[in-house]
Amino acid sequence: MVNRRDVFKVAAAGVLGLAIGGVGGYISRQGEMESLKKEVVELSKQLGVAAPKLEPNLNIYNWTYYINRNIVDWWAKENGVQIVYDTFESVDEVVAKLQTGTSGYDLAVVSDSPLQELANLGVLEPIDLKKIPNFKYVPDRFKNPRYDPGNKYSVIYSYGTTGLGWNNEEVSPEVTAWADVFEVDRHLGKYKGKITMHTDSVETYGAALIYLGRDPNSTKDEDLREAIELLKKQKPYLAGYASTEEYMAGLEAGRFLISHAYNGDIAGLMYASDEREITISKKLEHISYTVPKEGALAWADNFVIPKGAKNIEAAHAFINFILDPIVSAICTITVKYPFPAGRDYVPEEIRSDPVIFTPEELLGKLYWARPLTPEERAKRAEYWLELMAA
Amino acid sequence: MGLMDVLLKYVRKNVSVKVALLLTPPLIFLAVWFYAPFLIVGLYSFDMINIYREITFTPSLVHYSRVLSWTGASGIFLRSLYFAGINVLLCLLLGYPVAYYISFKVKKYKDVYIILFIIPFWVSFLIRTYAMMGLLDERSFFNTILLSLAIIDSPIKIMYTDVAVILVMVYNYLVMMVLPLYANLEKLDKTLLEAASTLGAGPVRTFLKVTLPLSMPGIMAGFLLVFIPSVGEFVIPELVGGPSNYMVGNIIYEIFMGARHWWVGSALSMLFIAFILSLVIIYIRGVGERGLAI
Amino acid sequence: MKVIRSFLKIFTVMVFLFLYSPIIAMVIFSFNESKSLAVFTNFSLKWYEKVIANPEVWRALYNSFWVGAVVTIISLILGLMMAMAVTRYSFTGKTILESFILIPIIIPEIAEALSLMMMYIFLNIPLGPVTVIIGHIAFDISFVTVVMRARMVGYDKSIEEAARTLGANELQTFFRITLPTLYPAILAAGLLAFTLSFDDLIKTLFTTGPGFKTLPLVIWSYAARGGVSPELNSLSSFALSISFLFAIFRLRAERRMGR
Amino acid sequence: MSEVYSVELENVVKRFGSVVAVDHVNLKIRENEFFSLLGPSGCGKTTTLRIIAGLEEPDEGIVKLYGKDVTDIPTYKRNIGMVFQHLALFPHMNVFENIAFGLKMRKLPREEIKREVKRILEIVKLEGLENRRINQLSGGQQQRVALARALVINPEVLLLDEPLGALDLKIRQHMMVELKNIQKRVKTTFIYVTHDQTEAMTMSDRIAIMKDGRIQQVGAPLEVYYKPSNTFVASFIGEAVNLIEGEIKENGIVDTSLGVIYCSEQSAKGKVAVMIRPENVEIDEKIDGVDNLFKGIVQAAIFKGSYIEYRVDIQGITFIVHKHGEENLGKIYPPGATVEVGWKKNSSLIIPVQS
Repeated sequence: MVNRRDVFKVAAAGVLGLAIGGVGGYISRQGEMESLKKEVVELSKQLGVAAPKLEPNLNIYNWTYYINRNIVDWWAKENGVQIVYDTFESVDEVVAKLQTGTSGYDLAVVSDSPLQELANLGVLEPIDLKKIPNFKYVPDRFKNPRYDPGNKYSVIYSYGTTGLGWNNEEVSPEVTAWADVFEVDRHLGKYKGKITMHTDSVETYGAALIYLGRDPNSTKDEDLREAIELLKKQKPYLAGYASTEEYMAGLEAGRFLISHAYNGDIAGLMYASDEREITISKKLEHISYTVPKEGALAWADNFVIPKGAKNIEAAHAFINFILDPIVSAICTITVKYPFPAGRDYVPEEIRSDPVIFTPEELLGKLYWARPLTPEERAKRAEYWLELMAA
Repeated sequence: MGLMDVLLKYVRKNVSVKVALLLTPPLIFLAVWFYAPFLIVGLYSFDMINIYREITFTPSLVHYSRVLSWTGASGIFLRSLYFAGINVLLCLLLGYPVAYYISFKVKKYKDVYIILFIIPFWVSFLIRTYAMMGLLDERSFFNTILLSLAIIDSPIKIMYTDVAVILVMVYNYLVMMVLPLYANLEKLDKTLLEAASTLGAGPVRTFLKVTLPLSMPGIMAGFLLVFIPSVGEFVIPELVGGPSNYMVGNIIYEIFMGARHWWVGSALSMLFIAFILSLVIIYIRGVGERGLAI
Repeated sequence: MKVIRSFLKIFTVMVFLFLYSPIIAMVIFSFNESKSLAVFTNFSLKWYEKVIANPEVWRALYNSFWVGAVVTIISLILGLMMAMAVTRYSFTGKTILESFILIPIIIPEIAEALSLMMMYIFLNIPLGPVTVIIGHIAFDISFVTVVMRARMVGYDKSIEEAARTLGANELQTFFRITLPTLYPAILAAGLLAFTLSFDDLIKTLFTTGPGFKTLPLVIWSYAARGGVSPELNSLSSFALSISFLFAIFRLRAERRMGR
Repeated sequence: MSEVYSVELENVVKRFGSVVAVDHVNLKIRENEFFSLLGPSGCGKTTTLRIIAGLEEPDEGIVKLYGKDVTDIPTYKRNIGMVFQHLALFPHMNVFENIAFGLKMRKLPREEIKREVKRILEIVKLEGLENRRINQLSGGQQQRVALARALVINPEVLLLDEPLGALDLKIRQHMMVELKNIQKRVKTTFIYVTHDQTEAMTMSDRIAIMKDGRIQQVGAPLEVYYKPSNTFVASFIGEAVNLIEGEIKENGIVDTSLGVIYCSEQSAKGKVAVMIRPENVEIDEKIDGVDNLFKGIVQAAIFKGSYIEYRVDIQGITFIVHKHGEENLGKIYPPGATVEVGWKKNSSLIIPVQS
């Protein structure tokens, strides 16, 4: 499956990457890496020669803390590419920029439903899979996805779920369902002022609609009305609507006890995550993550090449690089979100942690967000703002 | 006489040509990069641009009627007015005594007082806001001190509340109230006050009957300078408020960037601008053109 | 009377305290060794070292400076033309024109920034430093015009005529007489234009392109993302010292102008 | 060859909107003449001056400098100097730089500029002030700088637009003498605009009196004083004047509402006015040896320093009489006193009524 050369190549990336960033955060597997180091240094020289000539620049737009930056720096240096690496904190930001068709980015990471929206607007460049030989390492489950048949515009980046992260020392009984955060006589009342819902309305709508047994993508007035009434009743008991940065800090400090969160963020708390340091051993034992039993929204992030990209060759080369199993593995153990191509190369405890690698049988049962029309989004926004104003 | 001379002579002779030459470049710039964008907003708001950014000639008022019939929007709109109103009031309550004190009671080093007052406003708006976030944070030393002095028994949560938004607004806009007030009080003929007291008015009566009415222009200028920008505030509620403390600026942003419904967003934007402009027009009608000479 | 006076004095002191304490606290805690925002443990420059070692900060600072400089020069030229037209000549539609100049100052910046962004998108203009600069100029012109107009009232046009009687042509008159005598107005307007551009967040946020960040954008992304942190304390204190340098420069310049 | 004129205006017209500021003005100003344009404010004198300078372009007519048509030549190419009403000194330059400006524009070598500035500073008596800033100078000193700046370029014509208006009386009187002296030294045509007849009378070789954009009279000071060409000039020049309208009865005899007035002989017809300067009128209880004699009642007697001004009511007309002479000051006719007022016939001048 994976040849030796690839392994060395990637290990080189990892080791050199660590050398750039310092090895302070590297905790386990140190021996393995050390032993490879000598050969790796040799090989890395060849790598530089062997690499095809790429355009001098690459502008990347990705979520914050969502890759191993050392590896990116190393690749850039190795290929003589100047990388501009910009980050965003919400879907809105990336879609707003990409829908212009003149964003100036050569590569971006976009979730499944906005991806369809962008593809429909015609602001994405087609992906040439021939230029991404490492695509073969992507498990079949993540090829030819429902939201992008034939991988015309996208290649899988990472995936996960939006559920509940919670403090298992303070909260009891354990969190199992949306009902826990929507019903006052359960955790909602008990932990008043210590619970947060997600700032992204798609996620919070989804949670409310799933709890109500409705389609989480519904845009029917009666569904939205009911969801908003539910959320309005919930609101006085909440600490607020929190974004990644807020709930991660709040859960860690104990200010929040239950937060509506992405699995990878919670995994990042459990193991600690960074964008330069690799850590594997557990850090916070008292944080747990649950996919509520009623079901939850699942999502997949994908590489896309925006329209107007000037450095398409380099973009493909970069995708290919990240899809290298060991690079994917390094990214996975860095940010604690799963990179499918690297599954076989991550340490066992991470591979088998359901918080990071959502079990496949579970993924099949979850809900996926559907792309909405502007009309539908506006309708949802109107109800949502009513909640905000309440 | 060369062509250049003829041209120069023509320009020299015609004032209108001179004016045109001076005005054309800045006006073209403003027209293209300030007014034309609002034309596009207008087109969107009347549903005259479709999703593929093509202009269609079928104007419609659907987006306006949608915004106007939308209770969520009107709620947030009212909240913005309320926040801005409270902000003006607090700025006046905090600012008037300060301006009055410096203008009337300080004899020496008035300039020093005023410069001391202005120094915090030299710091950029964003940093000032951030500095306030440091105080409002639950983890701040401010809370610690209050806790250790047993004034409170649990940390005050101000961050991400209406109070935080208003406090930070007052912090940022106070200068806009104090400076026009101070300028006004300084110009006020102080012999009038002496005249009032010779006529038997006590300090309170003098203040209410003479000083206050005479300082109305300053108050009005301060009102405009504080109210207008604070209604349209976006950064402060975004940083120190949560979604529950949204103001108009934030819902415009939300509709544009979140719902990506440029049509409704444009209608909202146009209505908001119309509101602000009518406010200014009413102000000018009431106070006169001088009111804008800042 | 005494009571009123001491009440006012205490009140004023309290207001000054309100104004200064957040900034002073921010600066103090930027030197705190621990990450705590509540207790000052030990004096340390480590957060500053972090900020100074961050190339993003330096690049942003550099960007802010050159954008500010370009914006200032262009807005000064355009604003000066406008101010000269309205202060020197009377023409039909002048009142309307003057209100058109004021509108960019009045309209909420978020509405203005979004509209400009929409236009860039509508016309397929790629976002980047140029679009940021255009956006800044679009509102700076108005501020420059207003400041210049205020300072040009009472400007004695006859000194230009004097220059012409002495043999200076239009260009010589402009560069040797008009510009130098307007120097205080130009300085005041220029400093305002630069400050507005240097501090601008909203317009920049919506009109910037890949990798192009100004200092406020960096501060904003940290503040919006993580709230209060010692790194941001030191970055803000660092930015604050730059603002102060400007302000002092400005004050000295105005002092010198103020006869 | 005819006489050389430094400035000629031929049928010059300038309109500002519907207002005619300069109305068909013809002027011939001689070389090295001190020429004044005198008139009330708004009479068009400043506009006329600005047309000569080229700061305003005439709508009609021709401007000539030393016989050369300069109507289409811009200001900076006409070799003229101008002193402005508010002086218009360059505030950002010191005395030397102000004066040297015109020389620099003429691209003179640095040494020559220095020499020229020094020379002119001597003439205006400002030696040693080269490095002073403008706001460090007194009003009179600023005046001299403005003059020096305009003179240093050796202009063909020096134009002065009410330059003394801002000065107080003492300095003004002093500057008047000074100006005249300077003019004699530099030997240049001075064209001086003023509304102050004293200034015009004191300094000028000739005066043009303007009203409503038209030239009313051009002449030497004595000429315009004693031989005004119309009632406007008569009443504008001098402290006060008695003008009595009437009709020519026969040569030298005018029938007025006071009765017949005998005048110096002059051929005119129809409606005229008779001008009598107040200082040429005698006032006493009894007067002999005059051609015109009227009885009147003193309305007011105003002590004016060197003379007494009487206002005498003669048949409902107020007649002004100036009585000079120390010996008379002791004897003042109080209001209500009946007096005789009289003058010789060559003191009453027939002038046409101004239309």
